[in-house]
Amino acid sequence: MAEIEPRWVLIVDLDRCTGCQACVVACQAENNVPTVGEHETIEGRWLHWIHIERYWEGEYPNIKARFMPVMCQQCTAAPCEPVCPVFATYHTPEGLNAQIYNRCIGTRFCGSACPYKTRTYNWLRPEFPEPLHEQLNPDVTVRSRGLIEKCTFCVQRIRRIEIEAHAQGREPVDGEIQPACVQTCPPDALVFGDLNDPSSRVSQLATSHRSFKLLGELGTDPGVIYLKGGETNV
Amino acid sequence: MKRFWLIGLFILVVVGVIAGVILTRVQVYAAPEQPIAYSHQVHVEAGIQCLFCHPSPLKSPLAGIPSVQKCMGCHNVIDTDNPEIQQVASYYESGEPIPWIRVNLQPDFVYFNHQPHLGAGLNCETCHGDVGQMDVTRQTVKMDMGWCLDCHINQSDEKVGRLADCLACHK
Amino acid sequence: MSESEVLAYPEDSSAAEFEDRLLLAERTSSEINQAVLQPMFRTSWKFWALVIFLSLLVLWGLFAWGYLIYWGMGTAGINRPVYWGFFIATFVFWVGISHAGTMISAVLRLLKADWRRPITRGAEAMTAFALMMAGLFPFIHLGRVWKFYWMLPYPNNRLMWPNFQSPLMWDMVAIFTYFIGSTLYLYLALIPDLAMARDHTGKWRQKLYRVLSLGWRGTEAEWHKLHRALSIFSVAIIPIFLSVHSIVSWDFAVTIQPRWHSTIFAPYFVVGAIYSGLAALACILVIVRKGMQLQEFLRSEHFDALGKLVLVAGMAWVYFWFAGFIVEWYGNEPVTRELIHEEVAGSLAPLFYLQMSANLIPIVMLIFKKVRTTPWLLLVATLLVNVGMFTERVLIVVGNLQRNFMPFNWGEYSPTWVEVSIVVMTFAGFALLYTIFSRIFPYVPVWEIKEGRLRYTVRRIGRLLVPTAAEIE
Amino acid sequence: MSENEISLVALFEKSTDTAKAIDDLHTLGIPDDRMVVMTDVPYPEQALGRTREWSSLPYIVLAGAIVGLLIGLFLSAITPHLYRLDVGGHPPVGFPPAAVITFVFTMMAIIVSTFLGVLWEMDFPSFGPAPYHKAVTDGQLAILIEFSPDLDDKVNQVLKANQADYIGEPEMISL
Repeated sequence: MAEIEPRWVLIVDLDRCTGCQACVVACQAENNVPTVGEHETIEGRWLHWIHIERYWEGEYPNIKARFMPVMCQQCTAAPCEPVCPVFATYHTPEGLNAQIYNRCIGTRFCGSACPYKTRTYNWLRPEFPEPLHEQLNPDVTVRSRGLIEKCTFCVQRIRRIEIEAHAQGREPVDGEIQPACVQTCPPDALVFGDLNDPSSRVSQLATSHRSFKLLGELGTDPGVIYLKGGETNV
Repeated sequence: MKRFWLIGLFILVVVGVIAGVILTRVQVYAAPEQPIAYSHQVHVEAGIQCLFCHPSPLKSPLAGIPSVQKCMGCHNVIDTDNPEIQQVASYYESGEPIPWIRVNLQPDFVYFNHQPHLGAGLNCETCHGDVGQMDVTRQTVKMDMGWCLDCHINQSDEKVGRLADCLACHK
Repeated sequence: MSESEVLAYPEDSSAAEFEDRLLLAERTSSEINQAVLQPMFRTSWKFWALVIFLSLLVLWGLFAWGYLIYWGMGTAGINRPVYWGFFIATFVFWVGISHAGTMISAVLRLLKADWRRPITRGAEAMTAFALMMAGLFPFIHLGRVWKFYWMLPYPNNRLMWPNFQSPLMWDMVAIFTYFIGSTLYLYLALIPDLAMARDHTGKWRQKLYRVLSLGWRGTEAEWHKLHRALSIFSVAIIPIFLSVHSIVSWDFAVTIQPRWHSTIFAPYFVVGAIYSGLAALACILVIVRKGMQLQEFLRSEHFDALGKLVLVAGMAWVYFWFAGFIVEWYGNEPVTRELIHEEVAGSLAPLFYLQMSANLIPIVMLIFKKVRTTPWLLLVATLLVNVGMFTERVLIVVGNLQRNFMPFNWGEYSPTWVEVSIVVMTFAGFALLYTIFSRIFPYVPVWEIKEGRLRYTVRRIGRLLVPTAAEIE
Repeated sequence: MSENEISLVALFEKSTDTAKAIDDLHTLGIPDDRMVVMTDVPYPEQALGRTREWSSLPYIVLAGAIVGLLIGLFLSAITPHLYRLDVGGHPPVGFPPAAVITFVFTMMAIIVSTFLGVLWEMDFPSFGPAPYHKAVTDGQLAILIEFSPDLDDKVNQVLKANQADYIGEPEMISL
């Protein structure tokens, strides 16, 4: 184990994001996220751990689409954590905002408290239609109805790499740990790493003049850092 | 004394709590009925190591259940008259796996990995008991969260943060 | 019948007026007993029809709850971002209703206000039953209700205790405390009346009263201790009742959701609770008085005094509402602006104007003594208040969740049949419990009325006969 | 109640008569602890000529409050330390939540201890047979007296002189 606990952060480069939704699909596959169907989606009950928010800028015909992938921001001062009556969500030593599914009793208080509204809830019994049930990830809990789920930064991948590296007597190197979304992102808009390691790629990107934090004025100190610069995404 | 009822109520509450605690502690460790009367004792006494049949705990989350082929590797020649062995052979011929009943099962929401546990110096008996003495395998400990935490929480300060963390087992 | 219906004071006679206020000066003790006991035995077919109707509503609601548990929260109308809907709004409403019971009973007992006497029992029972209904909702709205025991603090092998930083934990503890407090308070004051009922009934009733009255004989020592206990209760329950609704408001105020995150929420909720609770009490008293023919106990001066309290609470509610609103309006932050716009001119406008009119019209109505002393007018006014306060709770919970910092996540909410059935179930359940209670337990606190009678004499001051109270409590 | 003592119950209409009768009985040498007055209304203390009873209820309540305070403190401030869950560097206990929980538990204990305390004080529930008269809840004031047989005539005299409606053996009623 490292002497200093890592602080996992995800860099989202909005200037590179094309809104292709590959990360959404990768996340769905990696984390056993159920699909809810058309009707429930219209009701506002879709279960994506990442959603690509699309905002329009300007007036027709000079109109631009802006894409912003929003996942759980893994806040350091998370509004969702203290309100959970059973510690189903809490802060881990490595800066993750953990969600323990089997501890969750479904008060949905965290969902109401989250300013980013990135927490999703299993409204009905999750179903995995025919071929999908064959591809469930054994490392990730299959959630039942009535509990909150959200982005975990693919903690099962972090742990697996750590255990393997540990067995080989070394520390994980920068870039070795990749959540499913980071691994999939075609334009390399997502970068994952340890902010407490000054030489890591995320540490360098985080100091960029383009970096900002979503709703930074709320003081939640998120673990997701966005980069946004000039005019792109035409 | 008419105040008896108060004392009676108090005793009832105390007895109730104690009975509840005992009932939750008492666990029936019944061995499940297996499709084939397999004896760990016979095999261990014949000198077979755990890792011969369960090969992968050192390098993967699961220890592994031996395939029917592996059984037949020996039982092609050993004790072929035994009706139980003939049953194994019939599974082999039909190409079906033996539907063993899993004894040490963790629920879906628990992530358990053999590798770091063996890497930390534990051996099989620590958790599974002396399987070599069992004719029919059964659990020797109630593998619940309290039992896991008993070990995980009594670690050195730099380790306990990670090991007693919920995310160590629940993901 | 028609005379008592109008509840008018007999014409220009000060003597008749004080006789009215002397709390049955001409009646003997045993006549009072019978006047209270007789309505309990008179059950017409209408009563049983009501009980059956309410039971059917409750059974239907229980079915809806089972359906909700079996299929999941998705059968309700809540969604993302409106994680909380009708369930929480009704929860807040019921907790609010429960507040008037102690308000009337404890505060007025401490202040030695005599007009409280005939209505204390009805108020305390209302508190207890409203809390029972409120207490259901935290369970109803849990996604996995079968795991609710994880919120209870007890040693366990998971080595996990509940999170006492969570307002839901405070909520659970506070509501449980308030429920225990109000039930024991109700019961303690009921003991002498149960003994009275024991002495004057037979069959199963006598057996029941015998057990419940715990062997009360009315000795001096017993009275002395009962008085002592009731005054301790009255003092202790007031901070509890203030804290309960404050804590309920903190469920909302501790989040950083705009318009919820407000320092005025706690007193605003408490005042709103008193407003709706007193109105509900007045409303219930009018109905019970009609149903049980208790005209001689629940009289115009009680409704008059209660109406004044509702009026004062209503004006306080307006003040607190405005104090919260003007700051948010002036602050003009983007999300708050959107929320306010949504309320006053957006999709929530019908609800908002319903809330405002249903809360403000009764205030205007209750200014007039004629309204306060005419049962049906009072019933209209107080029912309006409750419609208004229910709508207010829906607006607070649902209205503020529909909009948030991230416009991509804005949503709409509308309840489904499951939510409506369960909400109706609690209203029917409350009415059912209250109806049955009024036929099993003396609805009018007999000993308190008799105690009140001890206090009064008539003195002549100049041309007038004036009732004078002695300090005996 | 010893065997050779007589016990009587007398019913009165008016509180003034009752008070007078009690005074007269005092002069006969019957002390307060041999008399029980039963009413259907709480009369003010000393209205019937008797001294105030000492009550330990406030102390029971105080003890209850302290126990509640300690339980509240234990749950809100001590258990998070005993069962430490590392919450990423955040403190396990915050003052405001601990204050809320402690306050509520204190109040709960006050309420419960008042209730249990008053039942304890009254020696409730006592369902066994006890001397009682049902006219009490109909507004009669009853005095229950125990005295030695040699006072029999005088006691009857005193009671009659004070307009007792009824004088007789107390009925043992299982309440």
